[in-house]
Amino acid sequence: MGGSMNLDFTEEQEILRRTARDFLAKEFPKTLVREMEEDASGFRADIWKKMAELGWMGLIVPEDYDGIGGGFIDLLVLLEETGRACLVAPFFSTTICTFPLLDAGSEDQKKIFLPRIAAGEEIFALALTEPTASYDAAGVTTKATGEKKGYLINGTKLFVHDAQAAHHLLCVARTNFQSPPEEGISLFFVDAGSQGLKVVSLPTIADDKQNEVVFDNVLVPEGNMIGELNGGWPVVRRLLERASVAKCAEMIGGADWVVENCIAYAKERVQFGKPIGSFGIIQHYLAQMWTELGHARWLVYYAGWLLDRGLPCAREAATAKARMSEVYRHCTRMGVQILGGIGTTREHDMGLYYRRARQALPLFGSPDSCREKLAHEIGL
Amino acid sequence: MGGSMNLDFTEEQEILRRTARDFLAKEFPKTLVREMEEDASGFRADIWKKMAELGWMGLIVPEDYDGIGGGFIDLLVLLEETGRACLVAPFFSTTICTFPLLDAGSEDQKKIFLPRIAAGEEIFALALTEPTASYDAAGVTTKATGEKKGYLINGTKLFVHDAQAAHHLLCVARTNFQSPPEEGISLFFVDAGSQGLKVVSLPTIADDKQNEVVFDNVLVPEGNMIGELNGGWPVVRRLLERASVAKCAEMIGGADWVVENCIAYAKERVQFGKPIGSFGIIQHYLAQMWTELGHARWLVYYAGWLLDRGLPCAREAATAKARMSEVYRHCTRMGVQILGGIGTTREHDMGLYYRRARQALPLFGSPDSCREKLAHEIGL
Amino acid sequence: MDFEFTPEQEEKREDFTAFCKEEAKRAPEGWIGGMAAEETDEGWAYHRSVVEKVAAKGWLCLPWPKEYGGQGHGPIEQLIFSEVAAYYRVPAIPMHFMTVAAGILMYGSEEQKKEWLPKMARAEINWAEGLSEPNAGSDLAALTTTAIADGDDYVINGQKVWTSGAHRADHIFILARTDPNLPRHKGLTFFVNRIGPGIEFRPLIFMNRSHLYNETFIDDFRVSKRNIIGKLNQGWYVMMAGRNFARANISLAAAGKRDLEDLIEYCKQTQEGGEFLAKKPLIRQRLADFVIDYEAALKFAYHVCWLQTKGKDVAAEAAACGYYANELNLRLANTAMEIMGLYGTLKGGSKWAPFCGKFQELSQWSSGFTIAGGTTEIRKNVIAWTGLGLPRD
Amino acid sequence: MDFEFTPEQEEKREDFTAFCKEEAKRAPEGWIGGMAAEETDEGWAYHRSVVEKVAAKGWLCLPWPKEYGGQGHGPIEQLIFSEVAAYYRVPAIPMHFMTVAAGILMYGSEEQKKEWLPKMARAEINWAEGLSEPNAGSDLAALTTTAIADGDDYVINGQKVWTSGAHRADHIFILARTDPNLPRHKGLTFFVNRIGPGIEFRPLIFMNRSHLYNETFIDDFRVSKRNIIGKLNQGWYVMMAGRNFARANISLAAAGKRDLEDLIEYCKQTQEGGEFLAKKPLIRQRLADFVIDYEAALKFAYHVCWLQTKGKDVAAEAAACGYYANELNLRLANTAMEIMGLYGTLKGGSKWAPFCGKFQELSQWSSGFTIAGGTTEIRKNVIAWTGLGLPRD
Repeated sequence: MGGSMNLDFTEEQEILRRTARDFLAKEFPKTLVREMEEDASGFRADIWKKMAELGWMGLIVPEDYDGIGGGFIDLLVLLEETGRACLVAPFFSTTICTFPLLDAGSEDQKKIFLPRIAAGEEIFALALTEPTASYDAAGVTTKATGEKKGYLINGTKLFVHDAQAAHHLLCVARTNFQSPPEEGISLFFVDAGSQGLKVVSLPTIADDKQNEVVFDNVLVPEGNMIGELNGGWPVVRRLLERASVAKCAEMIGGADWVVENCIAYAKERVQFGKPIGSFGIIQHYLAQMWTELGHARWLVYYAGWLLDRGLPCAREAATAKARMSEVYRHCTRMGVQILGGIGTTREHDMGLYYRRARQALPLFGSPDSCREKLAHEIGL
Repeated sequence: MGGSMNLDFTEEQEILRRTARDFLAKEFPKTLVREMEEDASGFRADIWKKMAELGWMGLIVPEDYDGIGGGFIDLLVLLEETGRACLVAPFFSTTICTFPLLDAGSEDQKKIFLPRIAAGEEIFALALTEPTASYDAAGVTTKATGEKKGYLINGTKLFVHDAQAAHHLLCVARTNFQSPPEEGISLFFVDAGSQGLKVVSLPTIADDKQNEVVFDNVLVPEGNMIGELNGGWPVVRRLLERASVAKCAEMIGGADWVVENCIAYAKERVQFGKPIGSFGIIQHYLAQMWTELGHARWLVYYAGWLLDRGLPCAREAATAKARMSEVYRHCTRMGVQILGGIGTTREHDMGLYYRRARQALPLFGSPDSCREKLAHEIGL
Repeated sequence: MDFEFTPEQEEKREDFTAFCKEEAKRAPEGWIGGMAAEETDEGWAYHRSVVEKVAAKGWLCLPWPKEYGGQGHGPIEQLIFSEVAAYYRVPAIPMHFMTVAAGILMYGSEEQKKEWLPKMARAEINWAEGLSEPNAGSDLAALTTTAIADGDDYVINGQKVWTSGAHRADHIFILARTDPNLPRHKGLTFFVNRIGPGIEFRPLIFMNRSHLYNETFIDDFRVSKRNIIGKLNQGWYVMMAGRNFARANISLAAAGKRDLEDLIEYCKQTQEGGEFLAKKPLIRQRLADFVIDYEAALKFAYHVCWLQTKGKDVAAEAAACGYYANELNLRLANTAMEIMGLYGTLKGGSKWAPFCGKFQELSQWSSGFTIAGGTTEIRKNVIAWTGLGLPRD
Repeated sequence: MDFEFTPEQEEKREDFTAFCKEEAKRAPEGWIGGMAAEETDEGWAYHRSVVEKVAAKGWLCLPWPKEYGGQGHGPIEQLIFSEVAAYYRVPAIPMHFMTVAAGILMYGSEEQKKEWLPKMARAEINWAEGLSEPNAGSDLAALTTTAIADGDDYVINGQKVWTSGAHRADHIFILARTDPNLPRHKGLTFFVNRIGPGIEFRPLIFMNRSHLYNETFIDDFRVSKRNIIGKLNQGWYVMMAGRNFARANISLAAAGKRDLEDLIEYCKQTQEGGEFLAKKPLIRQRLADFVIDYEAALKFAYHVCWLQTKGKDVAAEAAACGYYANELNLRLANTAMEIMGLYGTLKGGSKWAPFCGKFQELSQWSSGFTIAGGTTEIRKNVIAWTGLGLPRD
């Protein structure tokens, strides 16, 4: 078909970005971020509703299901803004759970859930990781056993974001222990009110509403399976690729905020009779942050473009996540250093980013595991 | 017995240092270093003779064998100065080959060789490493097979420093292939004029006179074995510990030169109307080099002190070599950067150190292998 | 050159170790070290109870002259005590103790030494620090808090910030401008006083929700002239005496070494994908590299202390010691979090959090320690100017 | 956003690739890339033979207007050509070509464009660079070489340094001071001329014994006023136009990527202790990290070029592109040496030297490339001032 190289965002994407930035500046100021960090629900219904009205939860939902029908790059644009704003909401969770529905959901399931997701009436949480703390199929030991009435799920999920606010959990469970793990996993949506389901919050450095979720003989009807029996892992793998690139977009947004605010601070803050931004050391710190972020950014956009096109992206997603995680961590570390004491306090916003950068690093693949995946992909 | 903490060098050591520095400044200026880099022999007989007269080759030889009877710290002091001067001579090679003679040589061997070494009449080269390029016993595949008249040695040694100038090679050979390698290795001194011995020079980044040495049915008399049959490896291991710490001392000397000369240059070189040493960036580069070197130095001295006392030092030698190698590499890299273009030329001395730092890094244990050894030593 | 301690020093180390091991057992759950002392009542009570015992043993002031309550030992003994206490995370030395003591010992009058030092030796004083201001951080000499003579007193007005531990303190030291017409460093004076009317604190909450720092508002706070340490307008040098001493603090490296040992233990006991972390080559390399770093930091601290015993000026070495260890501790905390993966970001309060979430707390604290008491950048400047003789511009 | 090239661009890439693959086969033994072209007669002959073919194909000047010998393509096509040639280590673009061409295209008169560009497009000129001086390196505007008007000529006197490739050159461009009374940047003029009487070169041997650089002594060298590019005293901007262009050079990253691929191949084929290097977790991590870095560097170069196609000022981006790739290449060379262990330090000329000793040569060359044409430090300054708007002091 042949392309036509263009490294700009579209006009529509720029509008999406401006709208999102304005909305978040108005509706989700940092005072509210701090408030929500202390709030166990992780969720503000009024703002959630407005986000739905803006079409955010429906952004990647096809128009046939009352969505916007946007692409993956559109999503990246939006996530840059939520990352920049430190949005506290089950938006990321719900969005990444939308992918399996799109990829593997039955027409019935799509008809039920997608319009409700788009309307902001359905919050989803991904119940994938376990005490094994890994994103491999082998790390999934929660089992779902077939019974007359459906499946009985038993096991403990850990690090489950937004389970406390979710209407449904997307549970990844082992349905066949004889086969290799990649061929014995199935997906279920589980009503959050199910009997036997226990949600215990896990406090984290980013106050990002993680939970331990215990499945104790939780019964789910057969119709709650998404995709084929034992065919769940390829769906999860694609979800993870997209989640890792999506997480990178949040990090870009955060890192942009950090670099911009450090530059502004360096121009204003006077020590030794000059703005600190006139000192060579500070200039070089900032030049390096800007350069590293500028480089990492294109790894993310490239991976996002591949996903947008539906092209294979395992290598590029690992590339982006490994690098962006480290760049964000470094940017926030230097961000605090440039600001000095004030940057270490809860009174300044820098700490919000410092903590989030450390939280984002292991999510959907640590830098080490991403590099190992990349090494594998290039035949090492 | 109880010590009495003292982190100074002794008066005698300070005299040794000053004498060595003066001697090398006079007798071994950088013009001669350059000349010797082009000289295939790696050896200037007149200067070698004066070094012997100063007692350098006899420094660690006991007084009973016409030596000075110095300790390991004395040797470190001297090696700092040879490292600072970029001395080209088979001094390091001969010195490290002296240790096995001291440790495991028979009284006859000591009587023959040690006085000659001390007098500068014997040059030794260590023929240990092979195309396996490792410092492990398993890396030794050269074999010595017992015959009526002695041992027949066959194999290829690689990276043999100063073989081109040596009177004798200290050859590490496998004498038992049934046992684990550590229990099947013996040491031989081999006359450099032996039939079947071929020495081919290997050009290196540091022009440091390495060679490939091929043993093709080289016959050595039985009396040339140093220590017990199959008991050679523990002797080599102790040699390697001392060699690695000794190499660190050379690196300290080189790094000291680099830092001092960069500071001096930064005070003199004017750009943008100021000495470049008044720019924050250059100040921080230098402060970091100075700090890193200041820290690494004490790892080396501590390891040297343990060796001086005859205490176990496997962990500390690995610690010192891993860190000092990297600090020297970094110091020379920044040294060139601070000097700018002139530092990259053969007209300036900085390049001598830049190249030597890269050469020293893998010798007697790369940083990676040293860290792995350390990990093993601390029970990981 | 001799790295071995004297038999007396070894004996002291054994005493210190036995004491600290015992005291460490009494630490509140999730105790992560001295920075937590001021935060909770429980932590503060623990701190005070330890300090009182330490004072009773005379270990707060090992190298002071006996006439001021000291033991007449050398700086090495003091260093050993700091090392052992920090290693066992026992909050054995009150905050700012070393800073104020150094200032008084070097610049105080005989009368002041007799007044303040014995009380400090008995751990009767909890100091708050009144140095930095909102517009005088790295550039401390820009401070604008004023002290104006009024009869036998000075009346102090201004605002301080980063007043660590103030909410637990009973005394404060304040650097204030007493002569605005002199060059910046030359017009400052060092005051000590009991906290009283005219001093108000407002909490300045750290990013991890801890309350260590405060803002301090000073409004007509009266201090007697007797409480000026050193001469009038000599305050900068009094302050630097203390700061230089504090910068050589071995406790940074000793505490970090203990944290590293915890991490090593974790790696030995934790499996990932069926293999112990400690057997993974990548992790072995990282841990070994940290072992090297802490070994270097501790050895260097002894080197600095050795130079001090010889009366050398160690401003540059102390700066190097401090920034190296602070940067190291920050790297350790971040690497530990990374090794622990998803578990690494959990905070205490969950049964799933390794070490009660210590390392993520440290990753936050340490980001402040490369700033507090002299940023890494300022310390490198000190090295460049003082140690290497590079021009100040 | 679309990362796919147009079908025409893809076709061009295929053409370039086919050509470069073929030319690469003719490289002298141990060829390590463009920096070796000037060193030996053999290398120079190879370089010239390639360049002539490239010129014949019109690929030296893809984006120039057709009237000056160009092809009327966009900067992207030019970038693709640079990338492919560098990746295959084919010395396809004469040294300083881009710099001079950019200066003439942006600042030359119509007459000058017609005089110089077609000759350059035909590869008839080998340039020497007359910019830096012994006391004007990073601070280029401090240069003291003078040009004084004399009839229709200027007479130039002074000394230049780092005159790369001068011993192979037939022409030189010189930045000289034409008005000592104007501010430093404002009194400089950019001259181009055939090398002739009054110019003498002295070799300045690189640390690895290569002869690339020279010192240049200029003694009453006469240049016609016609050979001033741009206006009198506008030379700084003419020079910067070229430098900025050169700084965005993708060839750094493309060449490094190829070197990385060689290293990867080495690790796949080399065993250590019975295990292939490529299977060792530590080495896998290092190689993967470099793969990421080169991917980022190449993508960023396209980003810079894309901005250029839109007419944006890319001084800061180009500086970032350049320092990032140069630092990366240096790290790669040092890491490669480290991975190769004892073999890594061997120079070419021994059968035992992997890649004819390429990586140790690169570790030396690269230490110069973080300096030449703008040090890493100057480039970061450019970013800070131009890109981030930070004050110049």
